[in-house]
Amino acid sequence: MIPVEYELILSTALFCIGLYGVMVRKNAIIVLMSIEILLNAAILNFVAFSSYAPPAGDPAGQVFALLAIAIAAGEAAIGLAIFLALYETHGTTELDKIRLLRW
Amino acid sequence: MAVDWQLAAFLILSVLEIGGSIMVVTAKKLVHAVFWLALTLVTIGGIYLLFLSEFLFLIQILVYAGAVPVLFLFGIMLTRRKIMEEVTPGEVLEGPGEAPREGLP
Amino acid sequence: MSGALVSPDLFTLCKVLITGIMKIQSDAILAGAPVGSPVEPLRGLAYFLMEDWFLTFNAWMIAITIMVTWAAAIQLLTMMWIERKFYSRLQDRYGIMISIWSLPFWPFSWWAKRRNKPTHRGLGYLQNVADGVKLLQKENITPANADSAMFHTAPVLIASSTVMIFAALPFSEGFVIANMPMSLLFILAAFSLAPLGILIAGWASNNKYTLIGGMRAAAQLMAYEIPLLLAVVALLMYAGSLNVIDIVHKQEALLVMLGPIPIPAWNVFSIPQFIGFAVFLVAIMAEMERIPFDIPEAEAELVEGWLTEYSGMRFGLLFGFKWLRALAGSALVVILYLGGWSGPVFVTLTPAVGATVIPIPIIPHEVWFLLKVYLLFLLFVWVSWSVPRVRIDQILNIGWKRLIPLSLLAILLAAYLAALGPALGGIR
Amino acid sequence: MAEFWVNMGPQHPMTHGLWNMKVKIDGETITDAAPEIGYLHRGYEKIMEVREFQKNVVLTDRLCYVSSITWSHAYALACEKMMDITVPPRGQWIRVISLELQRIASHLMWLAAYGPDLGLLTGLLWALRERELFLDLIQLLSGARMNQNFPRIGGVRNDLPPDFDKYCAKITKHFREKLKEYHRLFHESKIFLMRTQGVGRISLADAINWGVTGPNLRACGLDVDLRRLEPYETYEEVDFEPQVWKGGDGGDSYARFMCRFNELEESCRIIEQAIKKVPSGAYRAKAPRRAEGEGFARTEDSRGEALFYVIGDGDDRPYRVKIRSPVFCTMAATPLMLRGNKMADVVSILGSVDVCVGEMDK
Repeated sequence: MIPVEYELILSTALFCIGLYGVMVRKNAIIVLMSIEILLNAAILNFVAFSSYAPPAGDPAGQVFALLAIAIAAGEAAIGLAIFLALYETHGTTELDKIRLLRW
Repeated sequence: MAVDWQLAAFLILSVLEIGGSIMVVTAKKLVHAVFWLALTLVTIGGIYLLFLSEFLFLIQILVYAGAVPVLFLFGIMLTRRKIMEEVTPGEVLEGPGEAPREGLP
Repeated sequence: MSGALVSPDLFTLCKVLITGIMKIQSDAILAGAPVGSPVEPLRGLAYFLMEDWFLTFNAWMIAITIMVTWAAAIQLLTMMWIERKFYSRLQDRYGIMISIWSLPFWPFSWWAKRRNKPTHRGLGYLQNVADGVKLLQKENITPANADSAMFHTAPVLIASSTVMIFAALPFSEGFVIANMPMSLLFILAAFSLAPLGILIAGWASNNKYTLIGGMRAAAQLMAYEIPLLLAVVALLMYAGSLNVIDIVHKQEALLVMLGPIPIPAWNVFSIPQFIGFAVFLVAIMAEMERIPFDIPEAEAELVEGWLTEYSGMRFGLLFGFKWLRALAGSALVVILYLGGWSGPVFVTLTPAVGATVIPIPIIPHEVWFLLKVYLLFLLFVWVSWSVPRVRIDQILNIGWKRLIPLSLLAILLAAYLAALGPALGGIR
Repeated sequence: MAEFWVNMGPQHPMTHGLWNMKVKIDGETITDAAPEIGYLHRGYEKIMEVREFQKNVVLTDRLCYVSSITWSHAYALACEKMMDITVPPRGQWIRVISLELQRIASHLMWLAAYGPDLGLLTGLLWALRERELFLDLIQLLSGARMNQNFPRIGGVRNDLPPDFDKYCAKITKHFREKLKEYHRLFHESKIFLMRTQGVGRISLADAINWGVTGPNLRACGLDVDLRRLEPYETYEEVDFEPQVWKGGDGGDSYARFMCRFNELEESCRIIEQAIKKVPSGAYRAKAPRRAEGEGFARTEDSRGEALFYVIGDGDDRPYRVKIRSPVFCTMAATPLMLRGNKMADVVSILGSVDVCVGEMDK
């Protein structure tokens, strides 16, 4: 079995990269993708801990991961719909350029 | 020599994963970012496999194989503006389709 | 019932084979290099050959090679041949006729023509090989403004995901590489990866036709993938397993005796699963991009759609693997709804000798399976060559307004009957 | 999604010939269209001025290569009016037979092309199969399959071959049975109806204003058939019914398809009647070598109203020839039909108006 520390390092790294994307990138779509990475880093932890749980793993973590995956997919769809609406009104998805909350 | 295959697989997958996610947040082209995202998600699925949750792995692929194309589509719509706007050879520059439209009822 | 040719398992068979071969080699080395002889270091090699991990590794390699050759070479050619021959007949013509019999005539075609001898005669099985050889010789053109890396990645993605299907797709109980517990999910996941490649291909080619084709592929994916999965969900209520081999085993039972003819309990013979079957059939046709639903590559308006810019063998790969996906799709329908490799029950001879009944296997499982797959594929070909192509908004309408409600109905009915089935006397 | 122009042509499966249809699409919806023609322009009207009257028939044959006889006949008719000669009755009847044979062959070519436009390749093979038979008949009559050079000024080139009426009867009988097969392939396919009904609609007023003629105008519900309105040759002695869309709310691809499709059977009826009515006698009148005056003829071509205006100045070649091509006018109206439809409907609409680039570009 892989040491749990390795997995934690991996998921931390992923989370950091995702956070970097969320904070630095201006493009809304890339930000959405970064959020996907964030979520996946978190799901990874769920899965890992569920398999490390004694004696033969705890399925609760996997169930939670399943739920999170479904929510992530839904979140992506809703986010894209919002950005599509934004794009149609503002003509851009650069987050800097969208300064009005109302249109 | 006892090679820990699991660890080796884990390391390979994590390198792919971190590399892919770095490419996602640094990619210049949106569609490239989506491609790297797909790679990242599939490799994360591989890690699930290492943690003996095959079901989650398959669900990951199924869900994201459905969700990522939507992202793709969006990227396409936003980035391939160039070939949509550029004038094809032989096209009248002042706007094709003007002539037949003039006398329309 | 009849038995399978490959039994118990493709991998076990390969392992036995490779163990035998390696044993002979190793014995030969050991005999040629007795202890104390100058070539004694060779004995290490002999022991290495008989190491278990080495044998296992080789057995896997051979099993995979057999499967890929079987599916991607033999079955691909057969499917293409079936389609071309069948639609040619549908259109009142002979179709392809190059075969092994016409090969000797090729260098002497001038002679044959002068003597009024036929140069092309036969069944035409080799025509697709000839086409492949032709495509191999053609230049692989990359458009100047294409996104080169993506352009080259897309065919690999599509081809590899198609081959991946055959890792879990069984041709019989044993004729399968990996008998995973969730092979059905694996097959569906591998199926749904290809539209990603199509999108990449369409985007990377830097061409308006390919771009529209790729976007159509994505829109179509949304329309057919959901009813496809929902129909499978309805099926899982009955099957209770995600393993395709288990699903087939479930269907081998006897449903009812129609006089002397026993009717097997195929999934298609029950009401909810029949609805699911209809939905699945339409959705899998869209998955294969056959003609009523081949809008991503509608050659009338989009030239060849997302394939437009590909040339040479890259085109051949993408084009030919369509038939491989057709094979996988037909096989999936047969496995899920038509009883897989379990042949019609009434064909097995069961003469009674004294008090014991001896079942005589007539045709092996693989043959039954392929027979069903080919027949189903003929149905697909028949449909696709006798109807026009639907429009993009029409397939969205069909998918969202017809197929999804139907598949939901199938789920409801399946759940209802699965719950009440035993109470109603095992009604299906 | 930005709007952008897509070239459908000049090298494109949709264009039956060499021309370009530019469509502006918004997602999948067409917002604008611009036909671009002239790739096949050969300067017919000018070439014809330097050739003798009779030799021009060779050229007019090539105006529309799938409907040669009808075009040559329109030219011959205009020349005859200018020269003031009448064709003997036998010649007129033979002309009617050849015209209708050519019309069926042309319509079958259209039907054959319409199938693959919608993705139905079987339709191509089936329609071409029967077209062979009619080409065989035309070959029997004129000696050529494609550019027959059959109508002459003053009549036709040669008499009917022996037993021609028997062959005709046999083939039309066979063809009527095959029409039922087409009916099953096209009309009874729900997808075909989905692809054609309500697609590419053009109103009657628009169609008249833009000069749409022939089956495309009859699909809008107006009964205009020059064979009835201004009977030329012996069409008034033949009992036939111009095919008009009667369902109301016409002018879509399906109405155009139905009008053309029903004309196939109607032409069969004409051939069957004409072959019985051919009188004996001469089939060609002597045409003068030089002529002066004006000749104007309009005929019902397989694609609409073909018009020839010939002026002679006493020389042995025309002073000026004007050709009016029906497809040229229909093409100007196609943006009207295309706008608002989906991109896949371009093929459905342009297939149904039956484009022939040879006559369009002249």
